[in-house]
Amino acid sequence: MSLAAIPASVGINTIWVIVAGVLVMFMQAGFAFLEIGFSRQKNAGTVIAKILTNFSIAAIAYWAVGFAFAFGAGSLIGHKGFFLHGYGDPLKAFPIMGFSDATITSKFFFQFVFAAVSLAIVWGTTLERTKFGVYIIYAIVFSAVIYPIGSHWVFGGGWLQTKVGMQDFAGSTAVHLIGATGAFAALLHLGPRRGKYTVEGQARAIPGHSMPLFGLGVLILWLGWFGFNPGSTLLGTDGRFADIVVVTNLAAAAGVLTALATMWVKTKTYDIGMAGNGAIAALVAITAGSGYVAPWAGVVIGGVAGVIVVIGVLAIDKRLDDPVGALSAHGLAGIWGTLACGIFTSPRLATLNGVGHGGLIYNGSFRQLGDQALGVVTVFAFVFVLSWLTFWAIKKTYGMRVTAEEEEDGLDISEHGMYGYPEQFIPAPELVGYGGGPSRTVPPAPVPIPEV
Amino acid sequence: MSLAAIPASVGINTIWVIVAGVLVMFMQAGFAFLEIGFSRQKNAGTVIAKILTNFSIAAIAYWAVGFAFAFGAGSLIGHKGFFLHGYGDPLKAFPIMGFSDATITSKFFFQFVFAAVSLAIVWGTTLERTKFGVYIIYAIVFSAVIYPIGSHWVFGGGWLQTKVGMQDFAGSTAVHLIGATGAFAALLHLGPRRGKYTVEGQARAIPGHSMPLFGLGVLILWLGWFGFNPGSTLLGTDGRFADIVVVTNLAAAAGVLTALATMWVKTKTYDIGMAGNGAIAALVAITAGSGYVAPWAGVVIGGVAGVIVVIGVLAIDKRLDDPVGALSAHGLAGIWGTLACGIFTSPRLATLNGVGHGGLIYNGSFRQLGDQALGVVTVFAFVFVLSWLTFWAIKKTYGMRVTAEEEEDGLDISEHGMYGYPEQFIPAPELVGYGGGPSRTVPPAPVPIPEV
Amino acid sequence: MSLAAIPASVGINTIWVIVAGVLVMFMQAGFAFLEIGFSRQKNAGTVIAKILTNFSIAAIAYWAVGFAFAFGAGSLIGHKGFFLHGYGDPLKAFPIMGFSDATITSKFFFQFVFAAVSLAIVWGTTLERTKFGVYIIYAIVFSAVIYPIGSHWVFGGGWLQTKVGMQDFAGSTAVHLIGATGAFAALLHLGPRRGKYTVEGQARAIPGHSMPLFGLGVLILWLGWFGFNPGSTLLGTDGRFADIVVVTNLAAAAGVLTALATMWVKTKTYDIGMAGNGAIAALVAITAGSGYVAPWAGVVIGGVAGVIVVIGVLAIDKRLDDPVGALSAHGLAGIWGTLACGIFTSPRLATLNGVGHGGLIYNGSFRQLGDQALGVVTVFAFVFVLSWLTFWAIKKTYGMRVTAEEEEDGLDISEHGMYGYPEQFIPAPELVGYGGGPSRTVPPAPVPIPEV
Amino acid sequence: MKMVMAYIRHEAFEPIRTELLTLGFPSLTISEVKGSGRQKGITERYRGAELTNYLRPKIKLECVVADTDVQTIVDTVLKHGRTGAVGDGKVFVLPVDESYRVRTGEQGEEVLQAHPEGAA
Amino acid sequence: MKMVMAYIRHEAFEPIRTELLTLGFPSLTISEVKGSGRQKGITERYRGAELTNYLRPKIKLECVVADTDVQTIVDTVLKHGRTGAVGDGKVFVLPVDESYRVRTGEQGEEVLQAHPEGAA
Amino acid sequence: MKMVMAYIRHEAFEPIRTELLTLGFPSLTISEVKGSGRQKGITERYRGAELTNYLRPKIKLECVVADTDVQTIVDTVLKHGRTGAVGDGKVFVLPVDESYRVRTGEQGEEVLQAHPEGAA
Ligand SMILES: Nc1ncnc2c1ncn2[C@@H]1O[C@H](COP(=O)(O)OP(=O)(O)O)[C@@H](O)[C@H]1O
Ligand SMILES: Nc1ncnc2c1ncn2[C@@H]1O[C@H](COP(=O)(O)OP(=O)(O)O)[C@@H](O)[C@H]1O
Ligand SMILES: Nc1ncnc2c1ncn2[C@@H]1O[C@H](COP(=O)(O)OP(=O)(O)O)[C@@H](O)[C@H]1O
Repeated sequence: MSLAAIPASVGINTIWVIVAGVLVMFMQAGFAFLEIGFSRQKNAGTVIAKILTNFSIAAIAYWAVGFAFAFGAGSLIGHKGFFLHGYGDPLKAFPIMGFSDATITSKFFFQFVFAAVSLAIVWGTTLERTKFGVYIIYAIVFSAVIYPIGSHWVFGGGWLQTKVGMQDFAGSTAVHLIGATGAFAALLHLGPRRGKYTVEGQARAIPGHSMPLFGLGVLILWLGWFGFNPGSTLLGTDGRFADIVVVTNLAAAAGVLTALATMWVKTKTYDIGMAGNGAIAALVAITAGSGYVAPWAGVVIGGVAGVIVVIGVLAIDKRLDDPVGALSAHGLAGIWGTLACGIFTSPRLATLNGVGHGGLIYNGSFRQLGDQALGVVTVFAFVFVLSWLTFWAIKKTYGMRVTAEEEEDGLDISEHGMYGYPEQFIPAPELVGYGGGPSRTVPPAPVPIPEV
Repeated sequence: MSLAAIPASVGINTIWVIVAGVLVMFMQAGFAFLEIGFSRQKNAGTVIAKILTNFSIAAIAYWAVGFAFAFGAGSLIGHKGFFLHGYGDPLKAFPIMGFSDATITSKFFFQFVFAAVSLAIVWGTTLERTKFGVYIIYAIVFSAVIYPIGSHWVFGGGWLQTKVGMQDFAGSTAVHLIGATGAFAALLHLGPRRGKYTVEGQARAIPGHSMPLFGLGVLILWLGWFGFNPGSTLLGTDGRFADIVVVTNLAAAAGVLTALATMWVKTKTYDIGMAGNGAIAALVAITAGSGYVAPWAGVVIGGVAGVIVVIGVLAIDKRLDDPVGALSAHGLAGIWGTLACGIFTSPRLATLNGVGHGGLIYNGSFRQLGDQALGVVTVFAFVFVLSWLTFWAIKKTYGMRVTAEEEEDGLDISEHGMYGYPEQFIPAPELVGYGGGPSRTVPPAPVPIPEV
Repeated sequence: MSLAAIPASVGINTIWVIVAGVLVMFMQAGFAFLEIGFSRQKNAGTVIAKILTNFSIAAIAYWAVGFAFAFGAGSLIGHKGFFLHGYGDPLKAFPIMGFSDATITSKFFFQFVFAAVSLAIVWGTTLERTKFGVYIIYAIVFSAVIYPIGSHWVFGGGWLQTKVGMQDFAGSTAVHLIGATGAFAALLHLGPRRGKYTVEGQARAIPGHSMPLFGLGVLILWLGWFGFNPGSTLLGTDGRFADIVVVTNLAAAAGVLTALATMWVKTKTYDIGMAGNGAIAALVAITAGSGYVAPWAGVVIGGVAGVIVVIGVLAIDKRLDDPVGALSAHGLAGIWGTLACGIFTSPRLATLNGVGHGGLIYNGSFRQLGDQALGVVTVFAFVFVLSWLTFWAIKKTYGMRVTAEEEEDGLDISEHGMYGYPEQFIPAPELVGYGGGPSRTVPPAPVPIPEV
Repeated sequence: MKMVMAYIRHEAFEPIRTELLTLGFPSLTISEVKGSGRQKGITERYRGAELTNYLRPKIKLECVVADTDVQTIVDTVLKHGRTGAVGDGKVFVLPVDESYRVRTGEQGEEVLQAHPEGAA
Repeated sequence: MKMVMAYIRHEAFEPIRTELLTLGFPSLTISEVKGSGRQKGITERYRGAELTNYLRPKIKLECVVADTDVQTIVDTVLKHGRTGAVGDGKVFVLPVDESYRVRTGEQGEEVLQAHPEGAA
Repeated sequence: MKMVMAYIRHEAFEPIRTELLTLGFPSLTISEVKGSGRQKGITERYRGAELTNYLRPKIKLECVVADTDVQTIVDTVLKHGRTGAVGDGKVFVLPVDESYRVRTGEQGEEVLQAHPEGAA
């Protein structure tokens, strides 16, 4: 085919969408290290196996059916593009993304990494006690059915977006709340880690083993968000995505500072974990509004999210064992961020995006706020019911959690056959591979060299 | 707005500037892990809190006033675009960047991450003994006033750039020397870590706890520099940024090899930390010249920087406790790199950039070298005085360093209430959350499931 | 020069090539952490020094001569563009890349990072016992001669590509097999680590010290592959690279799942390391076909690679000590991936790329398969002989491995003078820098402030 | 004076420490040890090869008391250390000739255990 | 009853443990210690400054047995612990007054070492 | 023969080791332990929940010497171990029946401490 025939916009838009998608893909490492940092040494390795497995399952399932359900034409559910195949004209087959001439494969990749992010969020509540198979089974259901349908309604061209006019630019609800809702359902069936609550029901601290690795996770997530929100424009040509980069970053910054301050007021210490949670919560909150609000509003939305996540984590911890604070950082903040559009959306951007109307402070009307609330409630209910039932079925058949003894030994050794940090657990003299006498300490002779 | 109306260059340039800016943003993780690797276990977590807090403060302060001071029109100080608001035509409001049609938000983001890098450099000398509040207070002053004014002079359209013709393509002086100067001022007020010097004044080794994490930091910084220098073109359309990528990489490579060799000559070992410092120093040094010199000159500049950093670290360590070698890697190397333009700048590139003249070896004139020296001296003096006074005020009021006991326990526990690596400090039996009898080791019952 | 004169395609293509190249550059961190995770604590730091040194040597050597040998015009060996200098019209000087108008510096950088990847692969078999100098010496020979010539034949415009019509889109053979062959030659001269095999010749487990850091490496490599394969188009304008992103990701996902399943069948555990090896092997395998095969074929190729790597690692481990499984993940998988083109290449894409023909399943002909096999055999033979002789010479003169005692103490302390994790080795009381009496525990006085 | 030296499970320590404290024995020292006994080992798998550990982690508790207090300490340990499963550990009593308090240089039995307020 | 307390090299432990097991002494405890003696220290270099460690890692082995078995244990340790190079370590024998098995509360010599099947 | 067993602060060790070395006692062993005594514990905060540690890190020093040398060792420890603050630790003296040097198999008092040159 002659390159000349292709307008420059195809290259420009496809590059931007792929770059953004690659940044979002890397968020898998962010979630992995956030969870690893918040896990104990004996449960650090399993997170790697989980992330790799879940990301892979999502890749296959979303390619096979998920994408078609999520972005194929249709109001309740899409039904074009299974296996990314035989969809005819992509601009018609996936109408909601028709405004961008980025190649369909780039759009598919971008939407797939979103699905993978949502799935990764689910497991934040389940650390250190879950049977590995649970991840496998639910991952299939989630990335093939639950997420595609839920996200289709919100930003795949479904009824909430096109009929109700719910605003969710990059997925505070469609990605983060959906993930957090699955996390909530899982937790209800799973129960807390051994030792999290005293026999009297008092919450105890089970500190994660590495704040540095937690921090690595947070910084990678922050990085990834520069693909997550700005990439959702699916357009590079107009340079508008840069505005979204700025709004996103301001919100995150505000979230860190308010979370730090709130925690300081409560405990007189500069809580490392909460600073990170503040960033994540703010990023989650601004995800919906990033394409709808002004920079100053981003600061407000992020700042409020930083307070919400601290109060949420402290309150939830009293009854529910959510090791990374996913319910607060992705759930509560996701809800706040979605509702915030109803308050702060600028009429100009609502028109530009062609979804919904300006927010409360601009036109004094609660209409958009109501639409946002409707969206939150329906999506939560839909995902919660399906997830609750899925986990219920898993619990009844395969089981949800490892035995008390396996939990005590740690998932790395009991589920994966080896510690994540072997030298922290295996007695040194048992690792040494040679006896004491000098005679036995000479290195084995090199293998004889075969003829070539 | 009709996309057709927008020239392709807007998308191309904005994408490049944002991609470069995102790479530079990730350098925060690079600085974090370089510092973490060079800290002891008991002070590893605090670095995460510091990076998140400082990056956030810089984000708000630079948005509010910093950017306007740094890039708004004006010779001594800029004064347009506070809160990135009401600046009218961006090409006129921020004239020095007017040659690029990348969106103003992309330019803002790119310049903000530079400010954040400069701030991160400041703290290299202050590890393991500084009160957390010091970071907060100085971060505000630095990112709102000190850095914006200093960088305005050098590459924001200020007098050094436009009147003197000082050459500093991406900030050997404007970013790195400014940061290192703040680091120097802080160190003078702070003093060394306990145990760094014997009572006889002999320097002792206080090894950082993780060379792998240090290496992660170095590799991330190297990665980020591919945004830092090439991004400073603010143009993607002409593809010239690729030349800068090559010069930058060659310089870094030379720096690693000369640093390694120099250290080998001195100690007969392949020093891991110095290999990394060599890379950083070379990258710092080539930052000024990356847009002005030929590839071979990049090799020379980087190679010399690798020698400078080793000699600098060994010499400084005898009297000043600079845990990561920031004074050498960012200070001395920054000065060298800036002066090097006066020697190696190719007349062709000087003309292309429209700043200053060719270097000594091309035209035998010391003029450019003199201009470079003038720039180094004024910027150092300006930043040193302001920083020294700021820290002096902090010391007199809030105090600079934690108590001897807090320092001994480590900043993680004393400032943040929890260890960065809890399992390395908390006695194992005190972490276990359940008593000995079998009766008490059954996992707590799952929380009753609420009706939905 | 007037920007208007430059077609948009130059900016678009150069941006894409540089972005891809930067992603590939970051794979150095991926290899570093994959190796670090699979090393014991006492040998973790040396990997950082090695990666920095080797990457730097490759940068200088490939710039000086490597690139000219690899991509300069010529059938057996290229000979234009030494020091990236005096090559005249780049499109003619490096004809095989003439179809893209990305700047030559961007193409050079992209090809250099490929060379660096191939070199990094070499050392997978040599962990924990190799003298540091071996890395330095071989790195020069490899990046200046061995890799450039080998890769020239396969995708630099050499005879295998232009005369035979061997298909290797991004280097399953040209990069991965070449690296793995060097690794094989090194291993034959090196022999296993002490304690790897019992005196009876039984293989023992020498667990790496950190699965989290191993996982970080895998995730970074996966990320980098989105530059590695799609970047090999050297074109951004047509958006085709996005198709390659999708094929690559599907293959990797399949590899993780089949490796996990195969290992589960064998050991009834979810092996963390093998899940990662499965991803790498699949990515290696799809590297050749990524530009030639359909998505479904990518799933097959990756899935088979996941099985191959597990069986390969388990079999090889019985006789050869390959700590990270490089021989299987890069060697066997590289061979499989190259041959797979002979089976799955779609005629349409063969024509589009202008190399070779469709695969067995499309046209029932073994011809392409034969050409692929020919390529694999010649490249392996060429690289093996040169590498074997190089290592033989090194062994005879400088020596290949450290002494038994140095190996026992670990390479960090014996080769680099300091542990990678000092606090895991140095007795705590010997790290403390101050005596017991209160009189001696006051912090040293701050250094007197010099006049400025 | 005797040193009661006990090898116990991790979970057993907290209850023991608490009761000893209330009984007026705040002073004791523990360390992490690895022990082998009747308890079965654990086998790891790594890339196909196997590795068996016959040693399991235990806590070693050392508490020096006056002869008259030995039985109290032993009984407390036995009481809380017992799960009934193999691996509960052992308690040994060793003779001690002399004791000193570093802070004061005091010598003899009175330095062994701090007074109640000392439990602060 | 005696406690055989030995400071040995890491590599020496496995052979010792194995032989003790076959001799019917499965029960023992080890811990990681650092020792100084005749063995030379090691010097580290870090960014120009030096740091010398005079302490080298050793394994401390503790095994309580009946008086009649002491010599067997000592001989086994000496046999496998010896490389002939400085740093091989030392073996000490300390008196033990009493022993208890936590699991059962049993007391006296019979609790010291598990029966052969106990070696499982 | 006696074993001097001391629980001391980290900072106290180096001065003690150095003086013992000059006094001709190069041979000793230390290990990291956690102790509780009069010294107050430390409280951590993590995501709202609290965790208190009553155990503080200490160094355990073991040095076996001839009866005649016991006082020298004890005095050296007391001298350098004292800060006067709670938490300085304790020193205990335990009887030792027998000693062996693994390297040579020698037995008895002469194996206890290396000769001066041994200090190398
Ligand atoms: N004779 C002994 N000498 C030293 N340590 C012992 C001895 N007997 C038992 N131990 C320690 O007690 C722990 C538990 O002993 P074990 O025999 O497994 O339990 P049980 O006493 O219930 O059979 C062992 O792991 C070891 O650390
Ligand atoms: N008198 C002693 N008290 C305590 N530990 C000792 C004593 N003598 C030796 N050790 C321990 O034995 C180890 C080896 O002793 P060393 O003197 O180095 O070997 P050798 O006995 O071969 O000269 C030392 O590192 C130390 O841990
Ligand atoms: N009776 C004892 N048995 C075992 N260890 C003890 C005993 N008394 C003190 N220790 C050890 O000595 C350390 C310091 O004792 P502590 O009572 O805190 O100091 P002080 O003796 O100044 O009151 C404790 O942490 C503990 O490790």
